Amino acid sequence: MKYLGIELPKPKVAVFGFTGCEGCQLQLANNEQNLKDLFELVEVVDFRLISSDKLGGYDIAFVEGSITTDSDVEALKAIRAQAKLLVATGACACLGGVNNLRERFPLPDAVAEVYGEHKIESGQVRRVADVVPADIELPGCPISKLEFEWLVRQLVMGVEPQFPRYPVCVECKQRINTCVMDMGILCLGPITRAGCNAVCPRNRAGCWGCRGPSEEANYESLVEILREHGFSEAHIAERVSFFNAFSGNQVLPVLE
Amino acid sequence: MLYKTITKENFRRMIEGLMEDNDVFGPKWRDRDKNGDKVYRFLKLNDFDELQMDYTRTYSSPKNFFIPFKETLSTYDLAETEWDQQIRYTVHPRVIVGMRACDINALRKLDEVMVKSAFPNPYYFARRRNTVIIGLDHEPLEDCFCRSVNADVVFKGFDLFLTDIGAKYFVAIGSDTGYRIVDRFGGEEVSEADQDAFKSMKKRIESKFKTQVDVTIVPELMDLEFESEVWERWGDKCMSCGSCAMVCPTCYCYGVEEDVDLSFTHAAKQRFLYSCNLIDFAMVAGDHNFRPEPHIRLKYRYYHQFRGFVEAFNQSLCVGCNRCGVACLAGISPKAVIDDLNETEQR
Amino acid sequence: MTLKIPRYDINREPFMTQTPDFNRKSQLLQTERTYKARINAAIQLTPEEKLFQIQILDPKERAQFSCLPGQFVMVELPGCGEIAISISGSCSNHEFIEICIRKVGKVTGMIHRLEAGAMVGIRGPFGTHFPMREMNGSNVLLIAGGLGIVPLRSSIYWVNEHRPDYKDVTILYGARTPKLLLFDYQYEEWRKVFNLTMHTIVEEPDENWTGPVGLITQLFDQVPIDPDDTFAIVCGPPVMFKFVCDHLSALGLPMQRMFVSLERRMHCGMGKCCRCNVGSTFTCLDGPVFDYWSVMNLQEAI
Amino acid sequence: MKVAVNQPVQIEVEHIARVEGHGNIKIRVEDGQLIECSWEVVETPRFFEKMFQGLSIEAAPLLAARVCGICSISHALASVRAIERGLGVEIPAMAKSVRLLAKHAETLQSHALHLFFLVAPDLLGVGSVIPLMKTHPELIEIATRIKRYANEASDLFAGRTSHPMVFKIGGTTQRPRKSQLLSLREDLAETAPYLWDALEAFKDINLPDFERETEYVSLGGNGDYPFIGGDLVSSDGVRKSEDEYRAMTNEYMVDHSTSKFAKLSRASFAVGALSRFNNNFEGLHPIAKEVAQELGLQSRIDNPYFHNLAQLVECFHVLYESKELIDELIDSPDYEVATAYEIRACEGVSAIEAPRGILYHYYQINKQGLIERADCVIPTGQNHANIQHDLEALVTQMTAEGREESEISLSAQMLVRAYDPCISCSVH
Repeated sequence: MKYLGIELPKPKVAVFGFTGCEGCQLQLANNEQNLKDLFELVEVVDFRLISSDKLGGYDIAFVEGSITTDSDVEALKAIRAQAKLLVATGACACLGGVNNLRERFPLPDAVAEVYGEHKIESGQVRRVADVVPADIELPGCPISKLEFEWLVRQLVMGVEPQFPRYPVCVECKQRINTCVMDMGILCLGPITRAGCNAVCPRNRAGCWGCRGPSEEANYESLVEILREHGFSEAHIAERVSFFNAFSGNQVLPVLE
Repeated sequence: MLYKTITKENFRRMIEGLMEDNDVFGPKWRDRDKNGDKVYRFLKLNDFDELQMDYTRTYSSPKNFFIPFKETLSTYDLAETEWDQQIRYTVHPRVIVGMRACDINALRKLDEVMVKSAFPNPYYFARRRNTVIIGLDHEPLEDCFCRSVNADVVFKGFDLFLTDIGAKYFVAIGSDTGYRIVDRFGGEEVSEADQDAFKSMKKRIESKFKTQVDVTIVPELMDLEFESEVWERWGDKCMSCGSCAMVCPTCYCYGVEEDVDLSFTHAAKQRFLYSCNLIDFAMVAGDHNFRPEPHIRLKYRYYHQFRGFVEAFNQSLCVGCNRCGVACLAGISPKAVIDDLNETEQR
Repeated sequence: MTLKIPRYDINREPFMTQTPDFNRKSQLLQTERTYKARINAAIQLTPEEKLFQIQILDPKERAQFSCLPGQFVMVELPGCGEIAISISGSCSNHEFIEICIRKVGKVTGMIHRLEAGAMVGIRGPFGTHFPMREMNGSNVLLIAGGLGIVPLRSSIYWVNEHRPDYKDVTILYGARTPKLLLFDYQYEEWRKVFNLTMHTIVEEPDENWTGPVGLITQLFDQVPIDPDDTFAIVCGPPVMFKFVCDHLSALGLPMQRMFVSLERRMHCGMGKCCRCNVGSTFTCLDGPVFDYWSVMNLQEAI
Repeated sequence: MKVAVNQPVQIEVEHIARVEGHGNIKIRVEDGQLIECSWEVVETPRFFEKMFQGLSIEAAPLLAARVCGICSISHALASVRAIERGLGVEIPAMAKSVRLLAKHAETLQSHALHLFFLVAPDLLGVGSVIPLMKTHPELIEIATRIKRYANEASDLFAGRTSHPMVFKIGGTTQRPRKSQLLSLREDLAETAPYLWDALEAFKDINLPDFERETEYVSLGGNGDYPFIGGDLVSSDGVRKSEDEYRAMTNEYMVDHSTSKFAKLSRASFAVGALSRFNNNFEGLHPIAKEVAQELGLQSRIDNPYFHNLAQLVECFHVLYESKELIDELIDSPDYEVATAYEIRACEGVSAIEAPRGILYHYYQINKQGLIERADCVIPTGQNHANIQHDLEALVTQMTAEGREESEISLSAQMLVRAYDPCISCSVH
């Protein structure tokens, strides 16, 4: 395809799912009215959720889910070796996501809780980047289809994608929402990366931080504010731990 | 200025009459906050009874009717090497009822930038010319400080401006359109009693201001206290979330972005309101950031509001509505910051 | 009883149908209308810098376009973005515009992929210019560091085209390495045909470099400066022009006779987006060319 | 096509495509004898039941949604409703309507995804929907329109298409605005004809001729077609209350699966569209009944491939019932969207008809409002045993008919797909 005289290559794309709900992969197949254009732009060579065809030889790999088992690790390494560009797709791949809630307990306890004596292979919950380098992290739980399409355009144009650096509040205010904190609802909007169009606060639910932290997020200030609003330590801890979006900072409480 | 009065029944007929053929917007209540108080927003009216003439303030200003948060500047049909550019300035007439003096003054400040200075903005101009503004006086709220920045009274920039004098509204007429509207819907001549009622209402409003912000030497302080620890103190609280600028009736900083559709046959250039508090506001290609720290960005926001705009137009950009103070979770309000600045200077 | 408010259609105003002329800043006009321009030549200067000769397609628009040294244009690739780029060629050339683009971000990267024959959109010119006419009858010092030669080049053309108006004209140009000295193929012409004095200096010489090594201020030893009858134009990174201007100041050159070109992020070029705003100053309207005194008074200029 | 000789058959499908999650099929036939036939579930578990522990009830529906990307609305509803039943909260009528509308939107979008994107390629002999965009644009147009409406309805009633955030304990976070409902109703009216076109497209398809009588489990209708709560019934005559769900599922572990299996009156049972259809035929919307007739479906069908057609019938049911619900909502003066509740120690169960069948969430809640114990029984988990038994019967039948290996493989895969399995969800 040619764009204003610039030849655009048609990259080969593969989609892989690891430990997760496949909701992000579903988003890729969503927004059907644009699928035709999407498939003109990229050649899908491996996408098990919607296709039996496995052609291999891909340039870009979208990887969804957390990495939990040894076989996951091996498979991911093989994907990394093949892909010129690896996109960690969604909160599970980028952050560990809700899977990380399991890490509060020893693995054998989790196995025993669900399967009793039965033997089950599993391991530590890892982000994609914990195992292999990820070139791009496409955030969200689930990812936004519009953002995915935007990303594809950037990749086809060969441009390094610039995700919003600012927090959700900007988009929330642009939609003229009433601040949910004023309605007594805990919200992580001020420290979470924008790009979701503030879909949760728009629906009068607080932000849970699924897109990870905004750049240079001011944790100290938010924690102070949340306490002043009367939210308990446990409540704050649960919220910031939910998607494992803010691990590694020294300020936020963490769910025990 | 011409003045008339209109009875409340006729006012109802007026709004209902305008709703027949035009889009009419006004304050409606949208949510309740945790104290049970109503939260208002300017929304399209489907029914006169939705209009809340006794509203306190809207959470966000009506600025977005004139500068939308996102606006398409132009669209393109792309061919392999060529393109065709389309630009549209079409705005359908609409009426906004219930704008406060501060919000109308805010528009007048925006007029200075968008209409009267270099490169008038046709998008804004088209919106401004096609919007009928029916303003409404009110008793100041606890934190209104419009009086301190001379934005509590308004003489221009509206079509009609109403003051509640009991059974009637006292109406200042600011335009030919405004005149026609009042005339059509039963405007009456002002009587002696109406005048008295109007004067006492104005006095009453004047006496109710509780918040004052001393901005006398703030333009100078912005330079003198440029390195002051005041900025760091407030900057440490600031979450650089841009809420203040979004709800502000005058903040107009923006960014431009272009994007193509998936078929690479259509493109659009869009403008979206930005905030000088956001981390990459002053970032240039190659990721150099002229304003890397929150307190520096916060300072420049005040610098523009209380110094830069004063230099350029002899008035501050701030109209004293304190929406930014309400929206800021960290409690950064112009009152708090400027008081701090004044006190620091005295020490 | 109803009242339908008539629509006020600004499109029908006469000024909306005229060919956009960005020099007439006070006219309401189609501020987003771009001149469609074809790339006549795309010349790779260095791996990072490319010089584009572009021609506005519509003859009427082309005739309308007039600029002065130091001004900039907004260059657009529809669907990709728009960037502010200073004019680098001769302002008396009404056939084509020369712009030099360094590959740093999304838009510049894409524009670098354009070949001769491709098109870009142009709005402008915008901004203030170097006061070339005020310098008539004086010595002129043109000082550039690195990419600063790009806006300066249009002043060099101007001086040549109005050579009798000026006394001694000296170019001082420094870059990090010899390879990064832009337009080196023109230096001979500038010296011999344009009758200018030119000195170059690099920080990191290569094996072929025979000229001086060091920072640009070192070149001042080779140039006699008459502080009472000299104007200076200084283009380069802030740290460089600060050094140079302070040096010239020390020599007695008044700050109001030194001109610098500031670089800021710009989204509109028209004093609206505030991205280049510092207090009451807009780099796009009040600049990019400022005298050094104004820069000194600008919080955060450097 | 019949082949006289008994050729050995060896089929190994690793990670069967066009289903949600990871599952393998292994079939080995030698000398006409079925040596091996297994449906393996190899999805990596996430241990959701453990993840719930220690979370607040406020967080539970949000976590529950993450069990599954496709039927997240069902999971969130099951979760929030289980908590509400435990706490004894009665939600306002408005919230009930909004939830059912969200539920219907999910059913429609999930069924449309399955029928057009996952099943249609089999029927048209291609590997995926991608080539169909060129060869059968009209089919894609139908799918696109139906899914677009379903997505928009999800956005309005659930907040978004996956992982809803509007279902809060006591009701919903907000009521849809009248203008939104009006525009959705218009959208629905424009979408309906496309659904009828879909009926035309599926009317004449040939599904494999295979029957195996089994037990069908679903929510029990009392003259209606229930999706949210009610008694649990089976076609073998079992009837139990929601609270007795364990007696209805009897989960057990098998070796080659990370998902649990389930059984009731016999070795296996089926849940999903076909079970609902078989058990609650009388409760279908009149238009859906009409459609069933046009497809030649009666109230009891034992061909598992007919899950697909039952889904199509359900698309009509949910679309037309949605229309009525939207009409009611538009005229409803009701603004109450949520009931206040008090936290106390309790246990709660909820059964929901997810697109793929009956889904149970159970929670034990302590007096601080934290989850102590959770249990989720997923429809696909209940279907696994039935899929296994169907596969065995299918392969035996096809071997006896002397079918070729490729044919058996495709039929086996189509059989698994007919159940529209949500494998990662069944493992959770």
